Amino acid sequence: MSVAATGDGSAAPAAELVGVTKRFGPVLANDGIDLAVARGEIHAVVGENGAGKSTLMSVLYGLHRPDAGHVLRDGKRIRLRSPADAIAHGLGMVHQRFRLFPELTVAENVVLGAEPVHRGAVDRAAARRAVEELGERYGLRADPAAQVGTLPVGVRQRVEILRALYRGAEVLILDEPTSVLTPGEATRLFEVLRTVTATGASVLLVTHKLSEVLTAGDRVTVLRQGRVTGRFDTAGTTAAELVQAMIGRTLGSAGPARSTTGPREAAYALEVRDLSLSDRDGVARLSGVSFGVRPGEIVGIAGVAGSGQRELIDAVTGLNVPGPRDSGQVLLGDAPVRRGRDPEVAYVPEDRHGRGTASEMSLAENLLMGDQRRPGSHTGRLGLSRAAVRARARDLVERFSISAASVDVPIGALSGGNAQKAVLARELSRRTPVIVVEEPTQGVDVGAQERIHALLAEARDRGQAVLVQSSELSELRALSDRILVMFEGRVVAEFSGDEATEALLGQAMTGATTGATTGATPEATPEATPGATPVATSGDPA
Amino acid sequence: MNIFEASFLAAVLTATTPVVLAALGGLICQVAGVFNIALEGQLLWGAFTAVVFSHLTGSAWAGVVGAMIVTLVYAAVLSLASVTFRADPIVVAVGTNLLALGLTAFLMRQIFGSGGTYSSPDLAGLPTLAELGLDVPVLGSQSPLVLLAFVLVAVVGWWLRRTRSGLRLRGIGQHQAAAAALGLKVGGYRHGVVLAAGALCGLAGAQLALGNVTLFSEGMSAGRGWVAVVAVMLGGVLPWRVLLACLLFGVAEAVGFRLQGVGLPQQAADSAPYVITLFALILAGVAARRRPKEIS
Amino acid sequence: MTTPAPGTPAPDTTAAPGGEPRDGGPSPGARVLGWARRIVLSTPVLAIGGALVLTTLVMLAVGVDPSLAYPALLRGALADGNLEYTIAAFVPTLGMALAFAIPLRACEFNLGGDGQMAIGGVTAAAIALHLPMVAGVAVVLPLAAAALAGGLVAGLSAPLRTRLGIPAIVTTLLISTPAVAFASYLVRFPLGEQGTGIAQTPPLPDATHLPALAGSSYVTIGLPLIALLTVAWLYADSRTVLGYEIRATGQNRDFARYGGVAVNRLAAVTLAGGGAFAGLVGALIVLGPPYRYVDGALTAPGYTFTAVAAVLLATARPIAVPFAVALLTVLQVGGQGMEREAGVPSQLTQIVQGLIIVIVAVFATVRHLRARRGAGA
Amino acid sequence: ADGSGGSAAPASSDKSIILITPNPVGTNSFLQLGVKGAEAAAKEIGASFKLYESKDPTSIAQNVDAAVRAKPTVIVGISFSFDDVFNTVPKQHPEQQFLQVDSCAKDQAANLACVSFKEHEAAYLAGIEAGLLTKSDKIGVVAAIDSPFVHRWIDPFFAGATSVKAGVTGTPLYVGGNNPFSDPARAKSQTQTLTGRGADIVSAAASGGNQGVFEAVAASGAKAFGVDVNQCASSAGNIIDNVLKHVDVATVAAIKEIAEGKNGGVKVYGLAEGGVGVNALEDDVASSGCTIADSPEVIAKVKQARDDIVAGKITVADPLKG
Ligand SMILES: Nc1ncnc2c1ncn2[C@@H]1O[C@H](COP(=O)(O)OP(=O)(O)OP(=O)(O)O)[C@@H](O)[C@H]1O
Ligand SMILES: Nc1ncnc2c1ncn2[C@@H]1O[C@H](COP(=O)(O)OP(=O)(O)OP(=O)(O)O)[C@@H](O)[C@H]1O
Ligand SMILES: [Mg+2]
Ligand SMILES: [Mg+2]
Repeated sequence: MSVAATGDGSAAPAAELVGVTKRFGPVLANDGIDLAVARGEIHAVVGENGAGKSTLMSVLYGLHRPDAGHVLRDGKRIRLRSPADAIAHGLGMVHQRFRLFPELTVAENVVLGAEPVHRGAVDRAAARRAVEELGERYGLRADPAAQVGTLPVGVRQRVEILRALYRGAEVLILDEPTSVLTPGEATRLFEVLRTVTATGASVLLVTHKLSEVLTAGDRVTVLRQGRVTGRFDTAGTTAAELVQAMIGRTLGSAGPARSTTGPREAAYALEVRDLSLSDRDGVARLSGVSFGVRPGEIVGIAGVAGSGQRELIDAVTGLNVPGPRDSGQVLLGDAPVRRGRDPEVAYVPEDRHGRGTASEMSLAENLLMGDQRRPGSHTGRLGLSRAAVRARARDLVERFSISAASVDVPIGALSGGNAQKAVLARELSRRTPVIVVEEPTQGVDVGAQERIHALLAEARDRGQAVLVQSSELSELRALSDRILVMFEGRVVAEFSGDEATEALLGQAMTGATTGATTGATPEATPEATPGATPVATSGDPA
Repeated sequence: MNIFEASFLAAVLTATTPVVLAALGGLICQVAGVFNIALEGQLLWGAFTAVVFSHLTGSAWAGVVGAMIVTLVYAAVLSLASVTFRADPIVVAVGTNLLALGLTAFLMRQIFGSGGTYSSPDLAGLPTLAELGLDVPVLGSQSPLVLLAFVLVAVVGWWLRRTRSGLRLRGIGQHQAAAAALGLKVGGYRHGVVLAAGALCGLAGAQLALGNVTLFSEGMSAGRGWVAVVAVMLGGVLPWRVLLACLLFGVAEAVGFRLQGVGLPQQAADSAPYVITLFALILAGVAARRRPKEIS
Repeated sequence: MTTPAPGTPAPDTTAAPGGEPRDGGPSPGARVLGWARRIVLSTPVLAIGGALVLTTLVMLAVGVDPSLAYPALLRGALADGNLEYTIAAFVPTLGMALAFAIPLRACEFNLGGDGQMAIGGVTAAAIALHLPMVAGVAVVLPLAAAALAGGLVAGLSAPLRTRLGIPAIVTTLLISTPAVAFASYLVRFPLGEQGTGIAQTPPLPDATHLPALAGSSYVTIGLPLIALLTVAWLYADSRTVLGYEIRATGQNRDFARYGGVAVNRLAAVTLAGGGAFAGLVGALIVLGPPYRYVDGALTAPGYTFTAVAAVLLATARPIAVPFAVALLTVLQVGGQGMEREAGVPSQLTQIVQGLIIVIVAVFATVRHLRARRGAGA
Repeated sequence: ADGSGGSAAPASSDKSIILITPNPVGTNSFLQLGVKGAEAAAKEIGASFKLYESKDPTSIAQNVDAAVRAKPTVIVGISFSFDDVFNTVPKQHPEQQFLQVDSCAKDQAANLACVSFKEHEAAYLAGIEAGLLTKSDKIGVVAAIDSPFVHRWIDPFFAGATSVKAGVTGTPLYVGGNNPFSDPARAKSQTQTLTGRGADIVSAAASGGNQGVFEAVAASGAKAFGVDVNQCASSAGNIIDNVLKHVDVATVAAIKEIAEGKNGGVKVYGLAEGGVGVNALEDDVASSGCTIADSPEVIAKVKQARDDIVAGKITVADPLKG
């Protein structure tokens, strides 16, 4: 099947995948997929976790060789034996987990592999100029001399894009680029992508965020279990249609109902009193934070990255390393939180690879962590009963519908969404009085998002106190009974779930409502402009 | 005791040169993300082959070149096993170290007809710099390889910082998958550095057997390759820091020698370089803890 | 994995023992053949076979008759009463293997076994010489003290690792040489025997000698002791919470910390635990024949390094550690027999060992990679 | 044979000799001499010869046991490292003959013969030479390790020197490190340390490292002493003399006695017995290659001292007994 290009009629698609099939052992990750990307378009690819999106992109970038099918570039069949071939054919890829060299500078990261050389040495001045010029042209500003490891996530992603552009990429593949970005950063990214497509380049965008697809994309291809189940022009489609194609059904109403019956006057299950923390170097990270979460309540935390959320959560879970100028208290009921990790606080961390799982250990062993010292079903007569550990894991796999070949596979072999579900399963099943969740649905498909939200609401309704941190304002609004906004280590605003609009939240996140804007980064302000529509239409090739 | 007297500095230079050369090999592997602990065996192998070639040809320089080539070939075992077959380089290195110990002792009996030490007035040693016309204090009494070692430190430093292949090598060490995704031949680079490290160890062995002394003696590497490994651990991926670590060790050792002369027990002198290095590490660690950290 | 319907437990294929298909298995004969094939093609067998082929070539090249050398090697390790020496070398090597393997499970490299062993040995000697001993328990106290001392020496590396971030692989190595030198100093001077040529302590009192088993002074209670401790470690590693936490720490420190594991304490526990084994080995050597601390005698046989090689050979499978140790010990002790009987220089055994290690490492990875590729299930 | 084993004589007779060393023979000239002696003895009495090299105390015991099983005419163990084993094993095997060279088990059995040496007497004579020849009045010894036994080459050497020249100071340095008996590079730099501080005579007792000592003195214009055998040829013109220990001679004699049925007993070889000495005392000193040949007046003094020691007028203190 060939797909008609919507581009300038005569020309062949910039890139086209024809009948691509890719198997991993028994798994048919891609099953005869056809996909064409027209010149100058942003083409979105959506689908459930494990639908085969990353695999397809890897085929296009020469990382995987397809078992069947081939790739066309500008209508000509090309052979992709390695990423080097892909690069040579003007393909560029930005992976979800960045592939940067942390100890090299921005300029070095950008030019590495295609360095300008002057008299035997890398021409660093030319490299710097190239970064500056590209940054200028596409609005991708990054200090060429900065060490990449010290940069915030959003800037690192810019470096990845710069790198692809520097190599003359005309088809840019981005795998879940926004799942690690703040809303402001995401907005900025789409502005950049529009500038890029305006020059005639194309973008392939893998994402789980349907709103992005509809606002930023031109066309969208939907995958399900390795097959194409829908192709749409974004102009003529709705989220519901996409969801239908993705998961074969429609989603329920707009998220879980907010608690109305919550025991508003009950004692706090989690209380933070006048908490001030500084890091090892004595820099203040939190200043006088106070709030409480009652049983049967979900409290959301919003804020631009680096506003103190991470430190607050580390303090609440007991994980933080005490700094030299700490004061204040974190109370669980009446007792102060236990240092190390308080077993009474369930915690779903943002970084599921680095913190939430040990990727080489089995799913069963991953599901045990945190509970290993509790006398319970996993304990045999003389210690840890493997049978019991596995039985317990199977039970969780079933209850939380985690899809895995067995509980003995390394958790690293699970797809991102399933790994996330495993972490949630582990933490929620512990029935602790307090649950702390960071970025509950990062990198998770819409179907799973819905289930995760439902699970959190369920926990709330059981009377657990839930603290949710998310960079998705819509998610916070859908879930939370109350939303706290953090800025520069303080809680600067509090909204009830009903009154919080994205405009209000966005404004508060810049520190604007309190007047405490002294240190506000200049770039933070425009990013958080409420209701900003990120997509410019100027580059639309139609 | 004047630690700046010429003989002291000369002793430090002599003692450190083989270690520096081997450590440079370890360093470039480290930069590429290969933990190379095969230096000890390769150093021994280099010393042995240097003497064999010098013995066969009557030329010390033939010994040096021969040692570099043969040790490079020997390092191919490590490079094939760990890069091509992706075996654990640490395990393979343990094996090749043992192999070197056995093979040199064994071949020594085959070639020279006896175990122990082989030395002969006919065995050509490396000339001193003074003999080559560079008659300056301290350095004059050293072999040209001493000078070369220090030049190489600078060259490797420049190469890693400034050249295309150096930059790529650093990238490979920091994030292998990323480098591969950029189309770099990661395996090729790794083969390259492991083999180059072999050649450097050959050079180090040649200096030990034909520069420091003019003979071969069973097991004469005597732990110098391990010192080089420690120096790489201390110095990380910066050549000048690795050089510093080697020199620290060499100075501590020379000071220990001298302290023996004033009645310190041999055991204390033996410990001195290790204890001093450990303290240097602890001090550096404490200082790093104090220093405000960059955000990362 | 294509998403199975929610609620359907995934079929547990990898859990079947030996990976045999469950339904309608093959005939018993075919099964035996299958087993035989699997054993013949297993990594250790292939690796040893490969190493033997190469070694035979070396022997032929230098004019040694393999048909004399190999039987001599086996006899040297296993026959003619040599078995007791093999056991005598197996015990300390296995102990040192644990000294390396225990911290390794938490991803800490203990390369300082020599120092820990020397301090353990000298502690045992000092206590045996200078504390009045009640018969019966006289042997227990030096053993316990040696384990404690070895544990303390290794434990020194823990705060350096957790507080200053200096890797244990560096500090254990750096501490080892001074520790050996200190023990050497003690037996040379304060504890040394007068009027003898070597630095050694006087003979230890009879009550502190390790009780011999089976009429051989070389096979002592050290063997059952180390065997018991090995089983205890294997059990603890796979079947206890502590073992689970140690493994998790080794796999991902952040994850373990997040799971409430006191990772810093565990680092100290595993390092000290490893050191305790090294110290114990020191005591076992000193309290066995010739019943004294002879300077250099503990480190000269190279138990520490053989043990490291054995653990690495076992490639992260604890159960394989004793077997790898046994293999290397047989080669080493047998090599001396081969030298005595067939006049084959014992360097040849070093060559064989080196070859085996390299080849096993290669085979193990190739299999591992193939297994990974196959286990897409 | 090359020291790695094998038979030296056709095993035609039923006589056999097994020699066990405490360490690999390798570079150790002392052990090489022992092997040489035992081989010579085997040839003379028509016995087969086998060499068992040990690596550590455990393997010493193993080799002794293996030797006992082989039931040779005599089992020879070299050095004090056999003290412990030869305390017990000969008693358990009364029909087997044993010979210990260079030391004697404390609890000597009737079937154990011992041969030991007074190498300190020879070292004292070398010290006299050094005392007479030093110009800087600074001399030194580079030894492998600091063990009591090694002091037999150090303390009497210095004592000999001060006996002829009161102002001489002697400094011992030890090679140490990871491989003290075979680290010529370290031995060389130890020697350089000594010569750098003014020593003009350095005695080598560094086993495999001796060659390093010789190289260092050659480069700095100092002089050295060799050990055990005549090492003068290995660095012509730089070696004054050697502290000789005729292990081979003594071993041949002791083995022949045992073969003739004279068992047990202790034989001590000192200057009087001609078991130790210096090349200066040998008849062929002129052709020895040793520089002492150029100093007849020193040789005369050495001969006098030898006579005094033999006559008991001078007693050289044995560091091992001190
Ligand atoms: N290298 C691999 N080996 C084995 N199976 C793989 C491999 N890569 C992907 N798979 C499997 O192929 C299927 C598709 O995976 P892919 O990563 O393409 O999904 P995805 O659509 O990107 O999912 P997500 O939304 O979670 O990122 C999954 O079942 C996955 O487990
Ligand atoms: N069954 C498997 N066996 C081996 N590797 C796998 C398997 N499934 C997935 N992978 C690999 O793991 C990686 C992660 O899978 P997936 O694409 O689902 O997540 P992702 O989107 O790349 O990352 P995230 O987990 O952060 O969402 C993939 O790149 C794939 O190559
Ligand atoms: Mg993906
Ligand atoms: Mg994903």
